[in-house]
Amino acid sequence: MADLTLLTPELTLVGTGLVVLLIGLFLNTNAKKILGYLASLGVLASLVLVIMSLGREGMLFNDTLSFDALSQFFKIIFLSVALLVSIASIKYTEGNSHTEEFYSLMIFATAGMMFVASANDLMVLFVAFELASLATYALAGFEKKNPISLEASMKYFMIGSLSAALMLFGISFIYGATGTTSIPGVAANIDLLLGSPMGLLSVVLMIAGLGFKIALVPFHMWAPDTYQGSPSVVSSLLAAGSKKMGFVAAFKVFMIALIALQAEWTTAFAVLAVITMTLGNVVALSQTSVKRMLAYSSVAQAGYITMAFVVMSKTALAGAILYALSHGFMKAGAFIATGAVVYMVLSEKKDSETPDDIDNFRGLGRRMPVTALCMTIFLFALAGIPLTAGYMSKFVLFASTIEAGMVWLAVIAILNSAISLFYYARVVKYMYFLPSDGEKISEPKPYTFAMIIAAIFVLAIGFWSEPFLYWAMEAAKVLI
Amino acid sequence: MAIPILSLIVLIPLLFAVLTLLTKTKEQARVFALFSSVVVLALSMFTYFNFDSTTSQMQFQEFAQWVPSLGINYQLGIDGISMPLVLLNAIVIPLLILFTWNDDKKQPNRFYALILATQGAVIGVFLALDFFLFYVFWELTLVPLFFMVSIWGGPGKHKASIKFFIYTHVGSLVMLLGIFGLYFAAWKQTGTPNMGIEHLLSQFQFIASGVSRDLIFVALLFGFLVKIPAFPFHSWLPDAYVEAPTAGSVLFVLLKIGGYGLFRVILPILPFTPSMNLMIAIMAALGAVSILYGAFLALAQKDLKRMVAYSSVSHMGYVTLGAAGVVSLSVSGAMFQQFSHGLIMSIMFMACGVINNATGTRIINELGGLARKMPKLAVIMMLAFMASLGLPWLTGFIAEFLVLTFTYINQPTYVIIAILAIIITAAYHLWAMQRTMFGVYNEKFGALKDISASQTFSMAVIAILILYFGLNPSPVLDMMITNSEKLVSLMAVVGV
Amino acid sequence: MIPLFYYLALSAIIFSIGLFGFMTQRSGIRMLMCVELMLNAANINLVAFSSYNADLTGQVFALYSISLAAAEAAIGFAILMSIYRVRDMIDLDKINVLRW
Amino acid sequence: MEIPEILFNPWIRGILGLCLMGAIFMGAMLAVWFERKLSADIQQRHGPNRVGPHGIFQLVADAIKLFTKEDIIPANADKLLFVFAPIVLMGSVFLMLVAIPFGAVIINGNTYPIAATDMDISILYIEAVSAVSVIGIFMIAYSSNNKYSLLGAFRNFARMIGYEVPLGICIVSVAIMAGSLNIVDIAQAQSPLWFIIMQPLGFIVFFIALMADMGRLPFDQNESEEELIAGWITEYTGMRFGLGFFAEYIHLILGSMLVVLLFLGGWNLPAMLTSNMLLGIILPTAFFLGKVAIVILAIIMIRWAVPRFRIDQVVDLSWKRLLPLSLLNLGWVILLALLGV
Amino acid sequence: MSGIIDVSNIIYSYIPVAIILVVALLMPPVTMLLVKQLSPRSKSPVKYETYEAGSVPTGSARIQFNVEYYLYAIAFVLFDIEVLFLYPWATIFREPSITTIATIEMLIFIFVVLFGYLYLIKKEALKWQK
Repeated sequence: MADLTLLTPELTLVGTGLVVLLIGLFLNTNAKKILGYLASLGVLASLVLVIMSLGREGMLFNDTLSFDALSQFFKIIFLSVALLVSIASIKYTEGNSHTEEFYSLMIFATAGMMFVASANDLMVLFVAFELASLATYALAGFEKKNPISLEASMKYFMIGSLSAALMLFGISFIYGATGTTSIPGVAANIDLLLGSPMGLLSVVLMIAGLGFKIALVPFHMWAPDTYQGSPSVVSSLLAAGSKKMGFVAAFKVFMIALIALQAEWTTAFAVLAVITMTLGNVVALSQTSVKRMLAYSSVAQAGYITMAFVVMSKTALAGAILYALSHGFMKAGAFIATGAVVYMVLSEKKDSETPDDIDNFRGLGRRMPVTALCMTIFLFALAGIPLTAGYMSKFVLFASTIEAGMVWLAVIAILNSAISLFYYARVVKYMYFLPSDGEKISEPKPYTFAMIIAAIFVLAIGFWSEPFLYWAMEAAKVLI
Repeated sequence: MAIPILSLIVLIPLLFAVLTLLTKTKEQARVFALFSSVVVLALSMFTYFNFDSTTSQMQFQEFAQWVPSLGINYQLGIDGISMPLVLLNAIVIPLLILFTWNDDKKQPNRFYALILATQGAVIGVFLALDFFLFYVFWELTLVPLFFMVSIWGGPGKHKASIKFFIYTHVGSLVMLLGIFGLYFAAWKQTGTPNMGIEHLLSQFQFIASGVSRDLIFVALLFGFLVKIPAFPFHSWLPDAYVEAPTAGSVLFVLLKIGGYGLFRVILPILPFTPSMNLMIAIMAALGAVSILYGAFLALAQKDLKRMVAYSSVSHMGYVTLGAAGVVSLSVSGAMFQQFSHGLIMSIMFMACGVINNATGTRIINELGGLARKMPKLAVIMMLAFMASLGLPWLTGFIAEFLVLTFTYINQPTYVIIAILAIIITAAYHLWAMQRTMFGVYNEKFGALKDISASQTFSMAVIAILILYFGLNPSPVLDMMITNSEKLVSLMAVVGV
Repeated sequence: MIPLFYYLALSAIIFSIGLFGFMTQRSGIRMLMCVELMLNAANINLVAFSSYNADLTGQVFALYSISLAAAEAAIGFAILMSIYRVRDMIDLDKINVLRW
Repeated sequence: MEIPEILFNPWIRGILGLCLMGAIFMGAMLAVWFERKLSADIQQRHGPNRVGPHGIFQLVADAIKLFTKEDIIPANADKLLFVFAPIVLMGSVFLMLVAIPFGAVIINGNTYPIAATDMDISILYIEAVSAVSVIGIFMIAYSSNNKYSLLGAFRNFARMIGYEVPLGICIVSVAIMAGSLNIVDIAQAQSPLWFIIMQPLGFIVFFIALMADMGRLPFDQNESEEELIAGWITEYTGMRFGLGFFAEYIHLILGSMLVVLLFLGGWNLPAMLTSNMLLGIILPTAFFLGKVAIVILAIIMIRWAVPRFRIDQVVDLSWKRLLPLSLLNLGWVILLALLGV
Repeated sequence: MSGIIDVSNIIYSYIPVAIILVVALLMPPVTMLLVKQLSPRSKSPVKYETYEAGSVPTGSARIQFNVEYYLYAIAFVLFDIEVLFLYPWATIFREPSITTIATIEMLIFIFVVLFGYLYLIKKEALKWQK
């Protein structure tokens, strides 16, 4: 009998989701605030359980789920993001009669991501991937009366389902050639795939399918629309959580299952990485919507992480994994901060069409000091200013590129990160150095709380990187 | 070491920068800033008096593990190269704060916080003995200066700040590439990661591939040359210096990290670069051209501050040239030029600021006869001008003399080019001096008030220091010579 | 026995039709239908491979993917319905408040 | 005793299937006549009594009439769909028939069903192809371009999806008890004890759901003659109408067979009665058909005894009553199975 | 019934299906062909009008669905697929080696489905008139 206790974090989380949904059915709208606390508590409990299980390894359910350093690391990312989002959403969902749906969908999405992290079988991977995706489609369109939110959700859904179809088609070929869907099994039988034209086909399909989720450049067009249109807390979950899920899936598919076909896919990833980071950064320069800017920045960041597929050294993977963690905190925090601003703008002007416009950030340093400070930290971290999480992970990732002798790639990445500083700094300038006519306002506490937690972690990873780096290295060992 | 004194010197300004940010009024902010800078001054003086200038070893070392798996440590230390520069910063910053004591700046808390942050970051660069830490502080200098220019700057502040940012950021990123290269080469060599500057520099010679040694060297050199700035990479400097507020310009002047990098990083690895002679020639040429080119441009300027900025380019050429002299005294001359230049230019920019505030213009042709209305300013400014053009008994003379004389041993051609520039330098200094301070008073300015007491005090202290170190350079020059001898001895190993 | 190639050809054709439709159609419902076609093409593949590999995994996978497709369709319809309620149409070309 | 090898040839079995199809045709005709007569009796009138004894050839006359009526395709109709729709409907109904056994011969412990084919998953197959008929009905309604038709089709659609789920769950309960999805195995499994006794609740739910599935009154919201003219089939005339009408009756017969097969013991008789080869074929089959006839009778009587539901009542009944009940039945069956029954 | 499937058997059992399918597909066209030969023909525009119980037809017949239908459709699609999972389970349920674990797993599954059902009821998604 397998050790089912390994599954407790997931079970706790799913249980919380069900309980939240159930309780929510019997509460009236005013009392639904408690659901937010309940959900946050459940996510926290699950997070604690994962942290407690660090170092334990095992397989479950006929080896379809594997619990190792990699999966635990990514679960920590997902749960941390979920925790931040669920705390911040306490304010966002206040007075909304659909609170229980929001929280349960969010929790199910997180559970899906966690199962992706643990998947050791393409079938489980796909199902969990879809679980997370489906929940996030609905979350993106959570504001049912808001055409922009619906549009975001629609685009996300269309592209997401296309990517699922591509992925499934690719998996079907992998299965057909190797006769198994188990990830190590595929790796063991890879000779069968190598000798057939299906090999290349499946690689292409998998890159496209996962590329949509990760928002690599030719497949990225949904991301800005979706991140801009969705509620900020949801964008935060999408950019910080869902995208990392794409990465962990890609790690599993390419680094473990299809490693023997690397000749086919490294070049593709190299090209994609370069295009992605360049386009993301360049387009982000001209955005006036902060959420859209963050979306493009997150496209660019995906490009950085993708470099790990090109370099494929242990350091690079550790860097990418650490980057995933840092980016989780930075992006989640930045979106939550934007969410706080949007919340503020909407509470002042009900019918504002563009509540996340950069003009609304004018003088934020005076109007919402905590939000502005945290946002500054996140933005600087995203830009890779030293002593933040973003710098540390960029450092490891870029350094590994040079270690592998791919100076050109490092040069491009570094130049890109130089460009990126501009659009981040612009927001900071608006917040601190441009005057505003608004008064100082009391900041929404749950948002602030979530932001502060994220900021603390962003700084902690930057200052005290050793343990995080160690975990990332451990996780990378699973892959290589 | 009981008290981590170097850490305190670095961290106090940074900490106070945050505290200052939180203050509400101008009074609080300036008191906080002054307090912090005075403490730093006291600590630096303490360090200085306990400093052993007869050895080139690192002193007051501090060490703590940071990210062991990457070989990154928290490592600080001070030697003859960094001591004068730390001292320069510690002395000028409190004076700068005094100088701006009565200014009506918007958002004073941020203003003073940025000054302190710059101070902490710059001193951090000087003291860091770990490349990671070094780079962290190096990048950190960028942020406050960027904001300084883009908030309190002149009409062209946005363009200037962005230009400054792009240039130096690209420069430092290229430098980062070099650091990475060095780091991994050394990692492969020794089998353990280590980011220590001394460690990496000592490993440089063991890198097998000559091409990658060259590449690493060029990448590092590029980063420093941009920051100095040397001739083809200098164009950010005039814009940034001119558009910055007075305090910002002074901070730029104190930003001696580029030149520092030459001595700390470039010279120790220079002998082991395969194309060493070419590199030396490049550095010397760039230095000489900077001197000449800066001087020519300064001559052509109508704006007083812009003229001073170009003269700064010209002066920094001596640093590059001196470093390329690879003789112990030329190198010390270059180091001393950094120190001296910091003092002289601080006064010059303060004076420009005062004049601009008083008259509302900096166009040389519109000014004139200021000495009559502002005698105190005129006296101090004249001293600075004289020092700047290299009058004997003042600091500028010693530096330029050492550089030119001793570089001549190895690089006669370039020195001759540089000497040509001396005449031009003298010409534009005297010309500007005469037009602004003497000549016919422009009546449209009406009755001008002379500089205030705090301004007089701070400018006067710096002027006295210029005089003092001009007469008696040994307090700083000795330790510089000790260190440059060590640097040059490395070259002797290879047989230069 | 029908050669495997026929199944693969069939699924490739269906997949291509779906992909083509997805690219060219602008009605939300039709795009959704095209995605379903693509998913089903993959299912054909899975089942065909499953029987040729003499292994049941593919069929089980197909079963899962069918149910996922259903869930996806459900969510898609829900979103389309909401859009219809707000904007009275589901033509994706005209839903373009967001753009760069 | 050996069975000739030739009987296992799939082509031969296909022909057997065609024969069964013919039989069902006849049955459907009979059923129409039966219904007319019975309804007339219930309403105390004569019903068809001119053509043949007791009007038994009335349907032949009707068929001749339908054949000679003009074929009208409305100008507004979608011509292609209009022509193809009945094919889909008929196809669905006929394909159901393939998997339904009329009886079985047991020789040497092996069961040989009297059916066109013997598949492992016949019950699943039947459910699947019967669902296609919804599409046929919807095509008919949509192609006619008539509001009444479309309304009827919508209602049909809402009703069908409502009853498909409880129907499926009841079938699952039966499958658990029989341990197979093969309808022959299921029928055989009821050898001593009919499933109606083990799961009466399941039977009730299944019966109601099946009636709804077949569109029999009180569930003929797709037709609702009084409100929607003839509902989905309003625009169909002559033989085109005849095909749709006929499909409904075939559906009725097949549905009744399903009830018998799944709950009422199928063709099973005590073994001694079927020891003789000939008897072993004829008796069970006759027994089976007799039970089917009774079920049909019941369904027809219900039609004339109960008024039609409103559409909201229909969906409420399925989603809020039958679905939980069917789940309850499933739980009951699981319990029984765990107890080893 | 579990285990590896013998494909050839499956194909044999579907040959009759194919035969009947062909017949079923052919029957309506053949019938209509017959009708064409037998039936009279007289054109008149009124005959080809849409029939709306005698009154003059108005407007397009392609009316929009009432939105309730979609809700039911969504619910149906989900529940029907859930039932799909019950079938394979039902067939192996009787195999003694896995009965307990299969029951537990399926009960969890049904519990989750029930949960969704409860949710639908509570949200009044299954109410015809809202």
